[in-house]
Amino acid sequence: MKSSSSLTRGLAPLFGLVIFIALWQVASGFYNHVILPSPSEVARSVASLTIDGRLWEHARQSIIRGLTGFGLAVAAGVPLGLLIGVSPLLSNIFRPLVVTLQVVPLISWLLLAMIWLGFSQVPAFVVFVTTLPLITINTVQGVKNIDLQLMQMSVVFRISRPRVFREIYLPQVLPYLLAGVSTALGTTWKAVAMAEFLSVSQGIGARMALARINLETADLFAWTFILIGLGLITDRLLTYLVDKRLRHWM
Amino acid sequence: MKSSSSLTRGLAPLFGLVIFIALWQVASGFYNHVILPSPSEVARSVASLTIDGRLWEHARQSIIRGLTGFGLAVAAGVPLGLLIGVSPLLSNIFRPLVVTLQVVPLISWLLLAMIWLGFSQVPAFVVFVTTLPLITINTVQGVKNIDLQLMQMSVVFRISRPRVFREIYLPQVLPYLLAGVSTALGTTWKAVAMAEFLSVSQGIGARMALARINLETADLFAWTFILIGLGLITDRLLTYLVDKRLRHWM
Amino acid sequence: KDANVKKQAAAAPEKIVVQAPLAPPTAPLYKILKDGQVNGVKVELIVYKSVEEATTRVVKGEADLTVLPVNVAAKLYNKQADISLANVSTWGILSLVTTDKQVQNWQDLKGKELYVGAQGSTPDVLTQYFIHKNNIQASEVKLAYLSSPEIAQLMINGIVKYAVLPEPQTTQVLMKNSEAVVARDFYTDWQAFEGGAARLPQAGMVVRNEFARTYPKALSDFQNAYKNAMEWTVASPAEAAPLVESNMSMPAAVFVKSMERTHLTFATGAQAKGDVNTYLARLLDISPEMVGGKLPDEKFFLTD
Amino acid sequence: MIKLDRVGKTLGRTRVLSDFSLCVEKGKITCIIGPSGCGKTTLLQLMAGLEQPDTGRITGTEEARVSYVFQEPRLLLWKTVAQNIAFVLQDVVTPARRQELIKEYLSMVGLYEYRDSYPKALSGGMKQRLALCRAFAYPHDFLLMDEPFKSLDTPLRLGLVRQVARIWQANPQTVVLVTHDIMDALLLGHRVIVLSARPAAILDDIRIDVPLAQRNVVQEPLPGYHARMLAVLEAENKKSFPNL
Amino acid sequence: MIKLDRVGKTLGRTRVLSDFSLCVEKGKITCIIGPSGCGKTTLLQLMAGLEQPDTGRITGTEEARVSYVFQEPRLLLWKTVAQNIAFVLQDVVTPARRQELIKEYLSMVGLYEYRDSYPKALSGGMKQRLALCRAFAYPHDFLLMDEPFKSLDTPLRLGLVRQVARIWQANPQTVVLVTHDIMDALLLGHRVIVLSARPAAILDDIRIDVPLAQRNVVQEPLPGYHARMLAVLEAENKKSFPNL
Ligand SMILES: Nc1ncnc2c1ncn2[C@@H]1O[C@H](COP(=O)(O)OP(=O)(O)OP(=O)(O)O)[C@@H](O)[C@H]1O
Ligand SMILES: Nc1ncnc2c1ncn2[C@@H]1O[C@H](COP(=O)(O)OP(=O)(O)OP(=O)(O)O)[C@@H](O)[C@H]1O
Ligand SMILES: [Mg+2]
Ligand SMILES: [Mg+2]
Repeated sequence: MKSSSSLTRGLAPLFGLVIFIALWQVASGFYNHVILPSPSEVARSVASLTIDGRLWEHARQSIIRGLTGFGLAVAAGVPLGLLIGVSPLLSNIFRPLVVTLQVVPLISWLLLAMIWLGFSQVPAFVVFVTTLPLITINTVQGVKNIDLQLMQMSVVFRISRPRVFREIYLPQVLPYLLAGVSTALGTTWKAVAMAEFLSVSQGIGARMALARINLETADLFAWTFILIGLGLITDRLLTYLVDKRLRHWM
Repeated sequence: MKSSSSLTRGLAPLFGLVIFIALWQVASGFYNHVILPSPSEVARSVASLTIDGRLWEHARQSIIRGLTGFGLAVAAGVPLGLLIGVSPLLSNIFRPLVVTLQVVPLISWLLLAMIWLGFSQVPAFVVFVTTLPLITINTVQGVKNIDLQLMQMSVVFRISRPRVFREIYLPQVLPYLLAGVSTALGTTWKAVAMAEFLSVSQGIGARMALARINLETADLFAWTFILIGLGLITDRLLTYLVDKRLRHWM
Repeated sequence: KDANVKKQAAAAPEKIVVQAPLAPPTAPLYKILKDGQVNGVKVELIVYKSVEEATTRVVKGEADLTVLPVNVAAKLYNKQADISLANVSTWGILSLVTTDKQVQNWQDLKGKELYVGAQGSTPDVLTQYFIHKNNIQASEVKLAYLSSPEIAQLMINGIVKYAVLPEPQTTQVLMKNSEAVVARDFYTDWQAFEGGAARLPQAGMVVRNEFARTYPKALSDFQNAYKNAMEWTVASPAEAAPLVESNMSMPAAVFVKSMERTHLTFATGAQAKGDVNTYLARLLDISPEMVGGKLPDEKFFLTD
Repeated sequence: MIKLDRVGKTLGRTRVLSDFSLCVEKGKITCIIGPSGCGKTTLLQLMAGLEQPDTGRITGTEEARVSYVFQEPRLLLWKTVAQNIAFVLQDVVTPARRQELIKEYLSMVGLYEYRDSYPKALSGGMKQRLALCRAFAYPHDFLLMDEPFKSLDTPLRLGLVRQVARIWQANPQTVVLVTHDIMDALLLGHRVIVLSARPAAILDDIRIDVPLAQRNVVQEPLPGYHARMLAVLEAENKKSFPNL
Repeated sequence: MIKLDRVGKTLGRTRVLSDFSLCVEKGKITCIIGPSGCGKTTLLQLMAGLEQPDTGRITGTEEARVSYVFQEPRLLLWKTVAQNIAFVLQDVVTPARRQELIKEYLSMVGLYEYRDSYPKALSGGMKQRLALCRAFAYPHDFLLMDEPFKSLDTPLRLGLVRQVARIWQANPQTVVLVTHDIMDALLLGHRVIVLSARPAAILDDIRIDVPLAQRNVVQEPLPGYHARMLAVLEAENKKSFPNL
């Protein structure tokens, strides 16, 4: 299956893109450009953002905030997921916590986060609480599907607990974790934009808020496409790293 | 592990809850109740919402919207994930689409959803685009970890494609799917509240918006707890159903 | 003859669809709704939650009349929306609120952190205007942006000391934090800089031109009804309060109090023209995007 | 007739087959025996069409309906014993016939009373018998078996071997049987092919003309053949494991 | 001495052992042979402490360091051949000794040249040899083996059997060996226990006093014993499979 020629690989999404843009162009004819700007207006907006440096200035901040929150979520979510998966007692304590993180909407967090952490930390915090459950729950599910035969083997050969975690649990949880990381990474950019939208004056989300207030819909679309680009790049990067690291035994 | 007595199972989260409420009570002493209402104020608010029927009136709408979006996401996400997992060509076309759904923030959707769907559909739509990637990506990861030996077996015995999907793929994808469904279900309530917050006048999120404008923080907390309750109930329900249905072969 | 019949039938629309946010100028609309009809025509109210929700309906022609910030109306007009300004109702609902008794003037804000609702919105730009007019460098006051309800919450708890707030948040802050005072009223300060007669036109209603052309009678009936309802609301806020409490979930006491600082006066588009042009010209100086890049032309104002 | 013509096959970086040719006769049982890791499983996978040869050609497998006992049981853990058989029968026989076949073959391997159990409740040998049962129940022209009798005690093994012989006598099909047990090969093979270590080459090609029914089971079967095969295999083994 | 005292064990709804008693002698090789599904694996799991008896007691296993060849290879797919051995050695021997042991035992089972391959590139028999190698390399007082020689051709199997005998002679440990091959039992057992069908009962308990070194490999070993065991097993098998 891997052998499908790299030509069709490259062309397929391109083809979809062309159709999409054509449809969009047609649709934009029916509406005022405050509601639906045309592709060329958006392209012009992206270009001007890139040229005058605003793109990088704000994207940089969003990226830093996003990766901080995401990194912390992975660092906390994996051990938490392992613990919840292993111990029914801890599961009873922590699972409601995870669900809570997942269910409480942004606006409920906002005030508390601002008081506890201060303004500038809010986006990273929001990313953290949004992605932590994705990673944790996937890890839990991974642990639940650990091969019991290998666990027995480790017991017989008296492998220490930390090593069982590292060498038996983690590799088996990995495919699940990857699903979690993959969804979390996408969600990161959405969450950071949303949080910036509501709470700060720098970053992609903040610029989207400004564009919205000014009814500069083309700018809003431009920033949205920049987010999509960010999402696609990080998704590809992840896929690439995984393929490179894990090909030999999967 | 399943044998841990049902007494400790029940007590552990209760214990956590008591500690949490105590901490909260103490903390609420330090802040004005507009910022951090005390547990009793929130309890009173929940009680009054319940008694005068507003709780059920608005929760009902949120639940319907949430489950509609979630149901559609499962119905679309599972086949989509299977297709992406199976075919590298389709993966090239659809994966960017999934990432896009995942990365585009609420405010950008809002605009388009309002043009296409009208306001009342926005929450269900938002839930759909938010949860679809969670389900799809987990399904994709599940397909990637399908046992090739069983695939070979199906080829030899000439099992038809639809049956291979249903009887070989689905059961193996199931644990991954469950992780996706579990995260998606939690996210559903958050997304529906967020969308209602921004777009409609009925439902839990809309009431949160109102409570916020009127600085009724106790009400805001009350609705948040109602959401948490909703999240916990659906999470338990899912766990229960899964245990009941799948215990024998997992 | 045919055209005549059509015109006769068209004289009364089936209903009038009005869009408004959950804000003070909406209170009189609830009075109209309660009374039932405007000269035999049903009124349908859509409460919108975000400006783009409103603009979407305006552009798609799904609402006949829409309450909008005046600058947003101008912006839409400049972006080819087929609308005109029917009336202006809200004249200044912003105040500079502080819990710091030392701050009484704009000058006193130097070196402080001032919280303002959404970046790029009217409060933001007007604040920048006053800072500029008071000869303060932009760098001397640090502006922080957050939504008004959140600023109010933080202020009640003493975490935020200086803020620009609209009604009813100002009233809520004053009621819940005894330290808080109104340092500057935007309406008065505007008059101080723009001349005694100048008024600060913040929000009004736009009408769909198609609707105005087809049903001039219904429109003027509505304008009158709105004017009367507004005068009644201003004259007897205590009587209007229950309506507001049940429909807008705003506590009656807050509403009554906030009416003291809310300048609700009805003026038709034509009557408000001078004030609106001055206002938009100032905004244009500070931030051209706020009004759509240029001053709207004559046709923006609905002729009486 | 299945014909492998100068087949070459590399898995990963391992050259498993190189210029390998073999004709499998129609309606006969061909046994393949050879050192562990020499390429027997790879050979079956090629015949089943699960792998494609890198070089050379394989003919005669196009039309055939193949049944296969894999080296691992390859059961569906989410289906019961009976459902595992039903899974392969569903599209090829009527529901009534399916029930008959399930009952007949599950009884043959002694698993009928376990028909509603899930595979995780089976012992190693029971899983193996279930896999065997699935392959027999599935209607086929061509049967591939990779160590079908492993994990079974001697009398059961011999019993099943005799059963296979009987089934074949009733309906002579093309069978390829990979085994490590010389006895199995001698009891069932019309022809026994002894392979060398990797890359597999044919060391010995023994035709046994004694009818299956006449092969003696309790005593060592066909003493001359047995000694001959053992000698070939031992010599080959010495090369790889000089110290054992 | 490991002592099972009136042990009862139910798995799922299956009564596998009922009032089962057995003493395994220290420093001897005890072979267990019996019909498929009778409870041999369950017995080993109980001795290894992986399952607890429902009734009765098991003593003598508390202190022992156990090594176990499971019925399935149970390899870590994400580790290479050498790493799979290193995995169990890491905390018990020095790194230098670890390398020695890995080399020694991998060479013994003929996998040293595959030390950097991942398990998915091994054939069935090679996986089995790796599992065997892991159990041997791990320092132990007590070795449990569940069909360790399956999927191996006869000469290799006999070679490894001889190797086990040599290792035991150099360092006599307590060994319990479950096998389906009477030959294995006769070549290695100081005592052979023949079990009945489920629930397992001891049908025959044979002590073989011939020293391991003197047991003949190429010819059928110990003819008298072989016939005796085969007869017991066949009688037992007839009960479960009257038609075979
Ligand atoms: N998890 C389980 N749940 C229910 N029954 C089980 C389970 N595991 C094993 N059994 C049953 O216990 C019995 C003994 O199983 P065991 O694996 O000990 O047999 P065995 O003697 O090792 O057989 P074999 O030689 O085929 O490996 C079998 O009948 C099997 O069906
Ligand atoms: N996926 C793979 N990648 C690389 N090498 C492989 C792969 N599969 C098998 N091999 C190698 O191919 C050779 C032959 O394997 P095969 O499974 O055909 O052996 P076999 O004769 O069936 O052995 P056994 O009797 O032990 O099952 C082995 O040396 C093995 O290492
Ligand atoms: Mg093989
Ligand atoms: Mg067993």
